Amino acid sequence: MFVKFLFIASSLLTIVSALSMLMTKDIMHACIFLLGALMGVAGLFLTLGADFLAATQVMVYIGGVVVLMLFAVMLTGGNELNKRGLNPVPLMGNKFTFALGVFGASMFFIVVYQLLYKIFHYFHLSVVDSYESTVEKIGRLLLTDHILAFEISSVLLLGALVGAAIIARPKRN
Amino acid sequence: MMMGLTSYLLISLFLMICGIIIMIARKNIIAILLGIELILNASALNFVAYSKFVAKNFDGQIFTLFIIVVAAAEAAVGLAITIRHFQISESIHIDDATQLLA
Amino acid sequence: MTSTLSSYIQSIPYIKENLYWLTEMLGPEVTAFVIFFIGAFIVANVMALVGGLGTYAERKISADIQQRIGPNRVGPLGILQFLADGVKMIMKENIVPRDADKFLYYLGPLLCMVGIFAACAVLPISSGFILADLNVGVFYLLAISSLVGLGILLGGYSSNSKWSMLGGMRGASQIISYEIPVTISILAIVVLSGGLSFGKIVQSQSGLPTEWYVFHNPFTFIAFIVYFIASLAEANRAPFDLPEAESELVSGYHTEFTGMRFAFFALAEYVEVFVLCTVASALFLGGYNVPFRLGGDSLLGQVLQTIVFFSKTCFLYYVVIWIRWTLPRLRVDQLMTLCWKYLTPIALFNLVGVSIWLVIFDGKSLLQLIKGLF
Amino acid sequence: MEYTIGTIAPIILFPLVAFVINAFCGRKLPRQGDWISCIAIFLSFLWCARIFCDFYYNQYSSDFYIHKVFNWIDLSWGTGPSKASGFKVDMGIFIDNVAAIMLLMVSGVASLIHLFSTFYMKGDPKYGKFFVYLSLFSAAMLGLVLSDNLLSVFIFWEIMGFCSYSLIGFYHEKNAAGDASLKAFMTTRVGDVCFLLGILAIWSIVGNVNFVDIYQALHQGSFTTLSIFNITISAASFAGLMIFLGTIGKSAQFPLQVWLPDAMMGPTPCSALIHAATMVAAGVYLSLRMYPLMEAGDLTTLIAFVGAITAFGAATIALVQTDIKAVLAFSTISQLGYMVMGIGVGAYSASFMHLITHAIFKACLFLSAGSVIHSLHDHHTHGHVQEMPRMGGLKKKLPFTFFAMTCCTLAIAGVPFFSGFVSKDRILGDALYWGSKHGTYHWIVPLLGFSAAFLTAFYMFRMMYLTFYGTPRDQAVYDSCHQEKLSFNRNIPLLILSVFTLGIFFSGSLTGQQKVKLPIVKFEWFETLVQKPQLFKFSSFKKENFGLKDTREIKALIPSVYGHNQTLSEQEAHETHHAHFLGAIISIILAFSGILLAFLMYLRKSLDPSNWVNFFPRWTKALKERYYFDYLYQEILIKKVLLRLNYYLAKFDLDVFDRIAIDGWQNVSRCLYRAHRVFDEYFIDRLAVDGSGKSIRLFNMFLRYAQTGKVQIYFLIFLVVLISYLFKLKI
Repeated sequence: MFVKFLFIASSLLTIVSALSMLMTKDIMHACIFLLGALMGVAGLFLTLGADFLAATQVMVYIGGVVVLMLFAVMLTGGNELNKRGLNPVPLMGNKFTFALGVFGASMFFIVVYQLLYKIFHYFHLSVVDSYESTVEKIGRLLLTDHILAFEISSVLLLGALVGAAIIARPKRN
Repeated sequence: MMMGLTSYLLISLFLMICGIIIMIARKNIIAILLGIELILNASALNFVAYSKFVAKNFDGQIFTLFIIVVAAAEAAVGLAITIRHFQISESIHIDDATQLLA
Repeated sequence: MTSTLSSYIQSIPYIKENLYWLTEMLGPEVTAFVIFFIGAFIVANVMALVGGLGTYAERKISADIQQRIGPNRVGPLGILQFLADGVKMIMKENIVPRDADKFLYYLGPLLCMVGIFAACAVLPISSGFILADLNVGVFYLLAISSLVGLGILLGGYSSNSKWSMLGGMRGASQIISYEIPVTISILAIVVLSGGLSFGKIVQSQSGLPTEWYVFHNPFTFIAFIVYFIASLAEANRAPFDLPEAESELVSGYHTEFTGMRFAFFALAEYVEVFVLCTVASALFLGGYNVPFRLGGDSLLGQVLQTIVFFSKTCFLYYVVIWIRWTLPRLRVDQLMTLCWKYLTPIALFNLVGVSIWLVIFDGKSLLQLIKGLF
Repeated sequence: MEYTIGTIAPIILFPLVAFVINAFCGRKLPRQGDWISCIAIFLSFLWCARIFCDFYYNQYSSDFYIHKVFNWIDLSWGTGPSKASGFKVDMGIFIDNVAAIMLLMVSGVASLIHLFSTFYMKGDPKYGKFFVYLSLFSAAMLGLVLSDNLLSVFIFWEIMGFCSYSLIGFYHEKNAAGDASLKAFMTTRVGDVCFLLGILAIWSIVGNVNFVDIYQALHQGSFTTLSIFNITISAASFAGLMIFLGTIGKSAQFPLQVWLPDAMMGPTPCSALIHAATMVAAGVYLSLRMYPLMEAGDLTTLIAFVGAITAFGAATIALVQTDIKAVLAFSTISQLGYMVMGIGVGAYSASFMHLITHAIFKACLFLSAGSVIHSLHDHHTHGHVQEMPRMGGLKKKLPFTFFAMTCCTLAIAGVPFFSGFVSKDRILGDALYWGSKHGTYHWIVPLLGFSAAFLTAFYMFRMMYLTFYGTPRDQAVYDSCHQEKLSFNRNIPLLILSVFTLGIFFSGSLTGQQKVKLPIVKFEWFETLVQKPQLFKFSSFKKENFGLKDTREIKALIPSVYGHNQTLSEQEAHETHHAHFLGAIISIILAFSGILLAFLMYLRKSLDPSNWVNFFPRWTKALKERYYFDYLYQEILIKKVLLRLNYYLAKFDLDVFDRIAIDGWQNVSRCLYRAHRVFDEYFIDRLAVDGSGKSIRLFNMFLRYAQTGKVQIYFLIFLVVLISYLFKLKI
């Protein structure tokens, strides 16, 4: 019952947040709705028994990514005028761009739904109710089978850190 | 049945489509980055769901972990580039970012 | 997802009989839900009480340090002052600025409250009374408590005032910066104990100070110091209370908040200090372990454990208040220098040191090593 | 006590850490960081003492050992034995009784010498640097003793060689010191190359250079024959000879002894530590470790002769030396010759005991000599005085130094109740027995040994009388010497060391002998602990993984083979006893007669040494020139042979390689280049390079319109293309 409750709540949170993110005209609000969607995905991870992943998701996205996005929004001011004057399309899109988006997405949806159709009809799988700790197993796998990827990702993070710091450094006058 | 593979895949598909629409429709670079985050999360959810129901091992979770790592790195570098772009051309409109010259 | 509380409660004989008919009537899942609900209710209220008493303690201790009397009107020794303040807060008019971003203005204080009260779910109060002994307990606590920073940032942004804005930005940057030394110094303990769950970490220590992780080896001692300093900054406490520096920013991110919303911010701040002290005592100071395991796991033992745990935490809380009324505030650049140039490298070095210690000396503490030589 | 990395590794790590600290920030520390080195070596002495106690009062058996191994380099790709499936190197620690005793000796002597150095080197401009080298040396020496394989022995061996080189050339502003350091380095290099060859030979045979693995391979008879240039020789002989050549280089034995006297250019404490007590003894230690290999290769006779010749020859040279340190240097060579001779004649434990006793009394002698030199000052050259003709009558002024030096001189001369008598007498006894057993020309070895014993007593007492007795021969120098007072860092090391020159520490039982589990009552702890290695007992030795606790059970350890006497027949045992008895009497007589001769010559002056010099002028000149070895090496070997060879090789290089091969190749490539140029110009440049550029420009005219630079358009195109692919594939 807990799990079902959690599943319903988090899937609703995910869907509603994603939709609101699509609809809203305010970039700050979009960031907050992104937070909601990501929290929902974390909840879905929990229903799948991936507790470590859920915690990682919350930690990285709430503590890091979303705050970073908010900072970036505040640092970039958001005026729609630039050196060449006003851009004809507003920052958050207009009907034409949304139509293009819906067109692209619907093409994607058609193909992917065709792929998934078989799965929906042939696989009737549901959750097996056995939740165990995944921390130790994931830790063991990370340092044995996936050690190379683990090390490379650490290098990637270091590169991203240094690179971001260098790129975003203000101009010297 | 409600909590089967199907429902997870549908949620993930929904997230993916929202992400794609946002990526194409929005003209704000940061908003596009938000859309990319959604798409990455959709794929992460897919990985976890498949590894739970089909593969029954932890490889999907590990892969999701790497997705989260890559997403964090991507957000940091992407936002750094955005801020730099804003310093140079005083705009975060995606259509102003058409030239490779700094 | 273990159900420590539920299984423990079911083992107490008197409650067991009463639970029996409850289980029959409602079914096992609903019973567990009810028990958890009651537990969560108790914890949330106790935490709110602790937050209120925190304001009282702060005022009393500051008065003591400044040789004043402090609140002494409401109740004996003024102990009911916080209730009076709370009532005043509720009664106040709720003013929302005209140009505020309403949605975020309502959300900010809520995020603070939610973040910090969700963190209370994994606090190990005694061996039986822990709401959920998650396998990723420490990690969960760190993750969910970062909602507070977001709440502060949103609160600052949405009030549409430059003081609030500056305070919010300062708060968020400070919190995400200081999360790094906090996490790394906690990782040192996680490496030693080999688990992320609070229960495991606490049980791998014991009651006497010689078995605490602070005195396990030199590195953990440094880790404790780093954790304590960085957690002060994370909770926006003096000398790191830059987001609400009243000499520069009126009152920081909650300048435009009144009434219950302001109370939420204040409560979240006090409870967060308490939670961080709790974590310090659980990770470093032996947690709820009673010396010589007096009382065992019986009901008496639980009471003793709770007393021990709260006394350690309250001691740390006292130290925090003491520091606040002793040290002057830092500048912003000094704050960032302290974090990135001193605390983070020290914490990283510590983590490496602890790992090497673990490998070389097989996880033995310094005292054990010295004993083993003779 | 548990043996893990935490309880063994600090022995090396303490001095090593001290070295690192002193090397990088020694100058900023108070007193230039000497206290770090001293404390570090003392701590490692405590650790070593703890291990020694464990071995001495061993709880397991007399053959208890610690063998810890970790994987250093692993390039193997299969699961088979290492030889078949790739390259794999293990490093590790092997401690048995021999190593435990050696550890105690090395760390103890080193810590006392560190202490003495704080006195001797005081005020030196390079005071801190000296301790840097001392710490590095101590770490390397302890590491060598702890090593379980030849490769790591070689590594530490070379580090010690470097330290020796640096310390000999410590005063490199003097030309002589620089030359001496280079000479020492180059001479030992000859031995080291041979040692490396020996390691390679063993590696190719055993697939491993672990001591225990070598013993096991010897036991199984893996050493068959080697074929080099169609010459077939015994593998054990070749490997053993090469390793023994390493010993010859390091321990300054007969053909390569020339470097050690010159090494006395270094500061006296370093002479005491490196060139008397430990590093030169490391060569002997290596030979002891490799004793089964030497025995299997039938090298014992050669070793015995090399040792005997060195012992006698060096003793004769020492007769005419006037520099106090040179006398000690030649006596060191001579005593090392005894040890090598002991190995050759099969006196395993006696040879090792002589190593220990010699280290103690020779370190003490050098320190005393240092104390004497330090107190004598020449006003003209502003330097210290080392020549014995300018000393004399110092007994009153330096009473404590005199006491220590007397004890040590008695010990080295082989006077009963002192340690030198106990060990040297046993080597000589075994040599006598060996000579009598083999007969004919083998008698030369004990004969040389006994003559050297007589000479040793003579020249050591000559040194004592010239230095401390009589009247001062240079009054100015004598007056510059201050009255010695008992000081902590000058006299305490001397007195401690001189206590241990007493024989009872080595001959009899120490307290608690009953705790050593023996089937029969024996009263010689050294004999019990150190025995000639019996190969069959190594077959069950096991390696432990590093970092784990000892998992062996007590019962699993094999019981010891007590004493080699048990394997002898009654007849042989009787003869051995007889030979030892005879040897003891002869050496006592020889020692006292040597002392008497020195007494008559230099104290009573009833015999005039100049008569002897005049009587044998040619021999005296030969001795003063050290048997012309330096001349032989420098003038003949290097100038006549090697330089000429070098000249011809250079000529070959210039004429043959440069003229014919390189210039010829230039012509060939010039021709080829012409052909290539035509091809390059017409085909590559015109057709390929310019053509591709033009074609790309052609396509560009159309493709330019698809490049708007707008990311979202690209994304849409990407989606459409992706989807059209999926439709086409009909998944």
